[in-house]
Amino acid sequence: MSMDRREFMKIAALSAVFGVGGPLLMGKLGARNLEASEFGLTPGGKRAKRWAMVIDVSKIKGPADYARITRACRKAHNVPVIPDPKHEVMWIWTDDYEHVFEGTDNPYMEANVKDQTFLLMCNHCDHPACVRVCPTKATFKRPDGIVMQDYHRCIGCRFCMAACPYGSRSFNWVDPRPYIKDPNPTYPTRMIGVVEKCTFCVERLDQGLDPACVLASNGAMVSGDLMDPNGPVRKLLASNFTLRRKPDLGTSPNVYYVIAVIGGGKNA
Amino acid sequence: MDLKSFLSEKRQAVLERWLDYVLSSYPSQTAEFLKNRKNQFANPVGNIISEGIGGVFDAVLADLEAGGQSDSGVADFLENIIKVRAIQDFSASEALGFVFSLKRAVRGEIDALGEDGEGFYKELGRLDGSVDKIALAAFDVYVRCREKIYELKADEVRKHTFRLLQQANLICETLPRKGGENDDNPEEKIG
Amino acid sequence: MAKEPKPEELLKTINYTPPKTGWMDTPVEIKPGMFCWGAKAKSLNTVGFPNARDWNPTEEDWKLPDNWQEILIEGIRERLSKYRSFRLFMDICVRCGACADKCHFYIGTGDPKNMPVLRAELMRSVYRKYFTTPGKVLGKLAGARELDLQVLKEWWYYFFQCTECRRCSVFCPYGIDTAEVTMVGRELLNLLGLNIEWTMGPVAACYMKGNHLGLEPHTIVNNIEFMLDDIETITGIKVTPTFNRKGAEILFVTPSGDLFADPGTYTCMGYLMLFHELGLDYTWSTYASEGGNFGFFTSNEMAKRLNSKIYAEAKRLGVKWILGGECGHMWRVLNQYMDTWNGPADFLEVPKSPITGTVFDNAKSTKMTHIIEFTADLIKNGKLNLDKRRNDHLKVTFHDSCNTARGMGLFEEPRYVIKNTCNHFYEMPDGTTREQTFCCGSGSGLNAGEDMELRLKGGLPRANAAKYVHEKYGVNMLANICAIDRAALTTSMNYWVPAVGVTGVHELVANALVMKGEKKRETNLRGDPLQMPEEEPEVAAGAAAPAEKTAGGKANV
Amino acid sequence: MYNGGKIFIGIIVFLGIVTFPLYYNLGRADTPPKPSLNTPVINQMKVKHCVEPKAFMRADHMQLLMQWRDSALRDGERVYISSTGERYDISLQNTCLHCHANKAKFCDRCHIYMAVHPYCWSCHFAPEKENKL
Amino acid sequence: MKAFLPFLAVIFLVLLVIVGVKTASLYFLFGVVVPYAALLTFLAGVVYRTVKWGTTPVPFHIPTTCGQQKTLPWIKQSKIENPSGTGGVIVRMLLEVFMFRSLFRNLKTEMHEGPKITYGSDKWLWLAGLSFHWSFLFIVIRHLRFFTQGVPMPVQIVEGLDSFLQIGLPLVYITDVLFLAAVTYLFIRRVTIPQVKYISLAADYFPLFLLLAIGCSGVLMRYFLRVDIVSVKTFTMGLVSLRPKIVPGISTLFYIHLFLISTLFAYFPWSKLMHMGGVFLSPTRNLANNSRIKRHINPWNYPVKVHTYAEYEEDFREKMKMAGVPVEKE
Repeated sequence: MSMDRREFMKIAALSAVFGVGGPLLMGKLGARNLEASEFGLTPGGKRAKRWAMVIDVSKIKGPADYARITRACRKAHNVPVIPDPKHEVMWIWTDDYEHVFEGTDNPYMEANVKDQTFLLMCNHCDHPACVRVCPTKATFKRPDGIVMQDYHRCIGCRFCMAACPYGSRSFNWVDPRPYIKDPNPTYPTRMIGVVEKCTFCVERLDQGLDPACVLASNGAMVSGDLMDPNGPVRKLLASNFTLRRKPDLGTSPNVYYVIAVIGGGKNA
Repeated sequence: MDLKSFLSEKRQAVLERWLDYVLSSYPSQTAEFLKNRKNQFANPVGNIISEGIGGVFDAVLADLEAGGQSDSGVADFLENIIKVRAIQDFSASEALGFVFSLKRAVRGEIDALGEDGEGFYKELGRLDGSVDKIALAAFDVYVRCREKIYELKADEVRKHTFRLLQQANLICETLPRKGGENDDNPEEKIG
Repeated sequence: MAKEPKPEELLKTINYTPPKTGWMDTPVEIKPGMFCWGAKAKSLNTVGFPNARDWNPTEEDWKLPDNWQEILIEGIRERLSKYRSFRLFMDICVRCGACADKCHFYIGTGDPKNMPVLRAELMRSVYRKYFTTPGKVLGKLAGARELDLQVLKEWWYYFFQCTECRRCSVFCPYGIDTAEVTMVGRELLNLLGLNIEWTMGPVAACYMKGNHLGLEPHTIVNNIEFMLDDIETITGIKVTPTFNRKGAEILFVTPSGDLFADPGTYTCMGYLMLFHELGLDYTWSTYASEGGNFGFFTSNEMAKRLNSKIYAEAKRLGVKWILGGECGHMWRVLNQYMDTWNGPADFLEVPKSPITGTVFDNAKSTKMTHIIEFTADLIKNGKLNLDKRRNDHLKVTFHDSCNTARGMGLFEEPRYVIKNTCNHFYEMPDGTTREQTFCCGSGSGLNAGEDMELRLKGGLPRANAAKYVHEKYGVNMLANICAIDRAALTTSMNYWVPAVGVTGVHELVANALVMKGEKKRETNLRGDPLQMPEEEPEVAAGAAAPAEKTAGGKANV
Repeated sequence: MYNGGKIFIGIIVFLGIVTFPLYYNLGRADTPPKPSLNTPVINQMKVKHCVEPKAFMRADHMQLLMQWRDSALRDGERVYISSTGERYDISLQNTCLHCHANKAKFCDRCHIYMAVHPYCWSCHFAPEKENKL
Repeated sequence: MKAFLPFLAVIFLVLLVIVGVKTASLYFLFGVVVPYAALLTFLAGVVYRTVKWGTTPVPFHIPTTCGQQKTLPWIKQSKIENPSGTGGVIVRMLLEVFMFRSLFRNLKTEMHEGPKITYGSDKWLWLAGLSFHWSFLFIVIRHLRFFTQGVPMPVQIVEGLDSFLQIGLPLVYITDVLFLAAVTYLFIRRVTIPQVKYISLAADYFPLFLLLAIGCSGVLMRYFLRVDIVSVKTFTMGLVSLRPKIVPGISTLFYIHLFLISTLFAYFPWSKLMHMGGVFLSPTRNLANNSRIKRHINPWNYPVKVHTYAEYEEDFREKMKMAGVPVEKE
C-alpha cells in the first residue's frame, strides 16, 4: 500500500482522535490521581536487600513443633485445611530427607539427618521459574527478593505450578472459605481458581513483625537480610553447615537448612 | 558483474517497477486491485500481466546472454498479455507501450545504485536491442489478436447464416459440412 | 544519463490514490467495442414500445422526447411502488465493497463503474435526489445528483454492460441483486426507446414469429429435417418428430438458438435422438418455438408477453406437461417468473416421466421440467444404453450457467449426466463454479458482434479458469446447459483458449447413446471420426458396449 | 406477495424490544440508593470524612482501590497519604471497612442499584458482624 | 473531502453540547427534550420506513440460490443455501443476520505463485463487521442496566460475560475494545482501499465518526474521566419512567455521549443504517426456491397484449400447410 505522507498523517491523526489511540491519549491526560496524594512505606517496617530464611532443622523437635509452626501460618493467612489431598493448599509443610534433598542421600549417611523431617516453603528464589512463565505477571519478584503472587491478576493457568521445582504452589480447586475454621478477619482469603503460596509474610515484615512461622518456631527459624554480613542470617550461614534445595537447578533458593553434622554434637 | 547477472539478481525489483509502470495505464482503483488481489481466478488480468512480464523479462535476459541471438519462446508470455490488452480500451501504442517501459524499469534499478551502477550503462545498448526485438514481436502478436477479433465477429455471422444458406441450397454439396470449423484450425496457433 | 528522471520521480507518475474527480464528476465515454447498437424503430414499433426511432449512441443527439426527465422520474416512482426489491436495494446498500471485485466485467475491464455497487449507485444517486429528503436537502453530500443527459447516457452504457448474472448478489451481506437494478434501469430506458437492437430485434421476431431468430414455421421444420438427415447419416436411424401435434403427452420447448447455430444444433440433434430412442410421445411447436426470453432483458411486461405463448400452446395442444431444453435465462424465467405471470397452469398435470414413472414434484405447479432433470432420472433408472468410450477423446469440464446456478440451483444433475456419458470429467477451480460461477460475458442479450471487446473482457474470468484446467488436465471441451453459453463461449474460448471446444450436455448424451438398431457409428454428431479404443470383433461390439456401460453405470451410481 | 403479517409482527417485536425499559419499570419504585453512614466509627467522627472528598469517592473509589491494591501488593507501599495530607493504612478490610462496617447498607446499595458485581468479596472479608447476619 | 465534512459535523455536534450545557446550561434541552425527540424520531422513522417497504409488493420470486435445488430424491439438496421450505429460509436468514454468511463467502484460501497459501484481506471485513455488530448489540444490552430498576438477569449475564477478563477497575469490557477497534478498522479500510474509497459517500463516513465518538465518550466516562454513575442512573431512570428530572453534578461528557446517541437514533431511519431492518426483507434471501412447486402471486399482475396463436396462424397458414404442420383452420 503506497500512501503519501500527508495522507498517512491525516489518517493517523483521525484515528488517534477517534480510534483506539484516543482513549490511551486521554488516559494520560485524565488519570485522576488527586494531586497531593501519594503512597509510602509503613514506618518501622523491616527492610532488606534480599530476604532469606534459615531453618535450623535440629531445633525443631517433634510433630508438635511442626504443627505449631504450620498452624501459625494457616491462621495468619487463612490457609484452608482441605482433607482431600488432591485439593490441599499449603504454604508451609513437611517432608523427609529423601524428598527434600533428593539425590544427595546415601544408604550409609547419618541416621539422625536421614530420618529428620524438614519444613518446606516457597524458596523465594533469585531466579524464580514461576515468574518467568506467568503469562499475566501475576507472580513477580519484589526488589527485596520476595516472590509475590497477585491473586487479582492470576488467571489460574497453573504454568507456575508446573514450573516450580519445589512444589511450593497450590491451586484453589474449591472455594477455600468453608475450610477455614477460624478465619483471621484482618487478612483476605483466596478465591477458587487462583494459585497461592508463601509470601514470606510480607505484610508482617512491612509492619516490622517477624513472619508468623519464625515467631512460632521458638528460634528454630530465622529470617533476615542475606546481604547484611552482620545480620542473623549470614551469621548462621557462616557458622553452620547448610543446604539448599536442588541448587543445581540454578534457581538459587533463599531458604537455607542447617544440617547437624557429626561432631556438631547437637543431637549426640 | 555484468548487466545480465545484475539483472538476474535484481529480477524481483525490476519486475516490481515494471509492473507498476504497466498498471499505471489502468484507473487507479483498479491498479490497486490488479496488483494486490493474488487469486489468479478472481484477478486474471493482474495475474496474467505479472506472470507475463516475468516471462518476457527472462526472455530478455536469455537474449542478452546469447548476445542478441536468442530465439527463445517469448511468444507465449507476450501473447498472454497482449491478448488481454488487445481487447482493453487501449490504442495500439498504449497496448504495447508496456514493452518499452522495461527499459525505464531497468534504468531505474541501475540509477538506484548511484555511482556503483556506472559500469552497467555501457551494456544498456544491448539490452535496448533485445527489448526492441521483443517489441517488434509484440506488434505481430497484437495485430494477430485484433485480426482474430474481427474473424470472430465474422465467424458468428457465418454460423448464424450457415443453415439458411444450406437450406437455400447455396452451399456446394462437395464442401465439407464442417468447412467453417476446419478453416479455423490454422488460427489455433494464436493461442 | 543524468537526463533520465530519478526513480522516485518516475514513481510519482503512478498514482494509486483515487482521482480527484469522484465518479459522479467523471463523465461517461462511450467507447467502441463496448456497446451494442441502439434499437431500431422498426423493432420497437412491432411490440408497440414508446418513442420508437432510429438513433445512434455515438452521436451527441439521442433524439429524446422533451419531457424525458419527467418520464424517467415517473417511471422510477412507479417501479418503487411495484418492486420491493428495487426500493429496498435503493435504500440499504452500505457500500461495504464486498461485491466490488466479484463482477466479471469489472475484473475484465477495470472500469470502476463496472463494480456492481457503483453500477447500482448510478441509479441510487438519482433516486436520492428525487425521492429522499436527505438527497433533496443535502444533494451531493448525501450522494444525490441531478438526472441529466450525461447520467442518462451513463445509464444506457452501463446497464447494457451488465449481464444480470447475479454473482454480486451471492456476496452481498443483504443479498442486494444488481440485476434487479439493471432490470429496472433497462425498463426505464425503454420508456425512452433506448434499447439495443441485438435484444430488441429478437424480441420483435419472437413476438411475431415465435422465436428470437424469426424462423418461420416451415423454416423450423426444414432446419430440423436437416438435422434428421445428419442423424440418419450417422446412426442409420430415421427420426420422425412431430410439430404442433394435438394430443401429444409432452410439449418440448427449447431456445431457438439450438435450431440454428453450431454447436447448439448438435445439442438439438441430441434431444431428437434421445426422444426417439425413448419413443417419447411429444411434439415441437412452431408457435411456442422459443424457450429463451429476450423480453426479460427489456421489460418485465415484454418478458411476460413472450412467455405467455408456452402455456397458451400447451393448452391449445392439450399436452399433459412441458419439457424444457438446455438454456440459462430461459430457466431463470421458467423457474422464477412464468407461473406468476401466466399461471396457474391447472390445465396441465404434474410432470411424470413416462419412461421411469418418476413424478417431478419440484415442478408441481409450473408443470415444466428441465431436460437435465429428466435425463438424469433416466440414467439413474438405467433406461439409457450409454457407451462412454465414444466420448473418450474428450476431457470435459462443466460451466455452470449463471441463471441455472444462481436462479435455480441446478448443480448436480448436469454433472451426473456428464459423468455418466464421459470418462474424463474435471471441475474448474473453486470460486469459479456452482453459485460462484463466472458469466460467459455475453448474457442478457449482449452477445452481439459490435460489442466483441466487451464480451471478451467479460468472458476472461471464465476463460481463465477453463485455461487452467486445460493446462492442468488437458481439458478440451467445455460443457454447459445454456444456448447463449454455447454461442458466446465458443467465441470466447476461440480467443482465449482455442484448444477448448464448447458443447451442450445432450450432445454428449447423444454421442454416447447406443440406439436400438443403429448402425456402427463412424463419426460423432459433428462429423468427426470416432476415435474408439481398439474395437472388439464386430459381432461382439454390440454386446460389449452395453456391458461396459453397465459397469460404468454402477461405478457412478 | 406482501408478507404483511410477518412484517407487522416484526415491527411489533421491534417496538417491544426497543421500548422494553419503558414498560419494564412500570410499578417499580424508582428510588436512588442512599448509602448508610450509620456505623459506630463514623458516628464518633467529629467531622465526617473519608480518605478523599465525597464527590471523588463516589465516582472514583474503584480506581482508588485499584491504586491501593497495586501499591500495597506490588510495590509494598502500604501507606496512603491523602490529598489533605492524612495517612491511611492501605487495606480494604482494615481501613475502608473499619469505618464502613456496614457493607450491605453502604457498598451493596449502590452496587445492586447499578448491577455491579465487584469481586472484592470473593477474597476480602466483609465485617464480621455482617457475616453472621 | 468526503470524509472531512462528516468529521467536522461530529466535532460540531460535540462543541454544540459543550456550549449548550457548559455555557448556556441548557440541561433540560440536551438532557430531556433531545433524547425524547430522538427516540420518537427513531421509532416512528423505523416503522415508517419498514411499512413503506412492507407495502411495496414482492411481485416475483427471486431468491439467489447458492446451493443444489430440491430435485430428484436421490440428489442431495442444499437445504440452507437453497431452501425449499420455511425452515431452510429461517436458518438461512439466521446465518445471514447473525453470522454474516454472505460476507463470509469472501473468506477463501488464495493460491499464490508457489506453494504458499494465504488468506485474502476480505475476511477482515467479515471479522470487523461481525465484531462491530455483536459488540454493539452487547453494549446496547449492557446499557439496559441504566434503564431498569432491578436489572434483569439476562442483562447482568451479558454484563458479566463482557467483563469476564476482570482486567482493571472498573472492569474492562471486551466489547468496548472490540467496538472501537472494529469501527476504526472499518474507517481505515474505507480510506485506504482505493475501490472502497472511490465508492464511499459522506453518508458512509458520518455514521462511522458518530459511532467512534459515541464509543470514545463512553470509554472516557467509564475508564478515564469517570462520572458518578449513580447520579447518571438516577437521571436515566427519570427518563425511562417518564418523570424526567435533571440530576446535578453529572459531567458534560455524559451530555455529549447522550447527545451523540440521540443524533444516531434520529439519524438512523433516514440513512443506510436501515439495513438493520432491510436485511430481513431482502427477497433474494428470505424466499424459498419453491416457485415451481407453489405459485407466487404478483398483486399487480395485469393482462398484457400477446400475439395469439390465431394471429400467428393467420400470418403463416400457407407456409405451415406447405411444411406439413397441422393448422386449426384449413
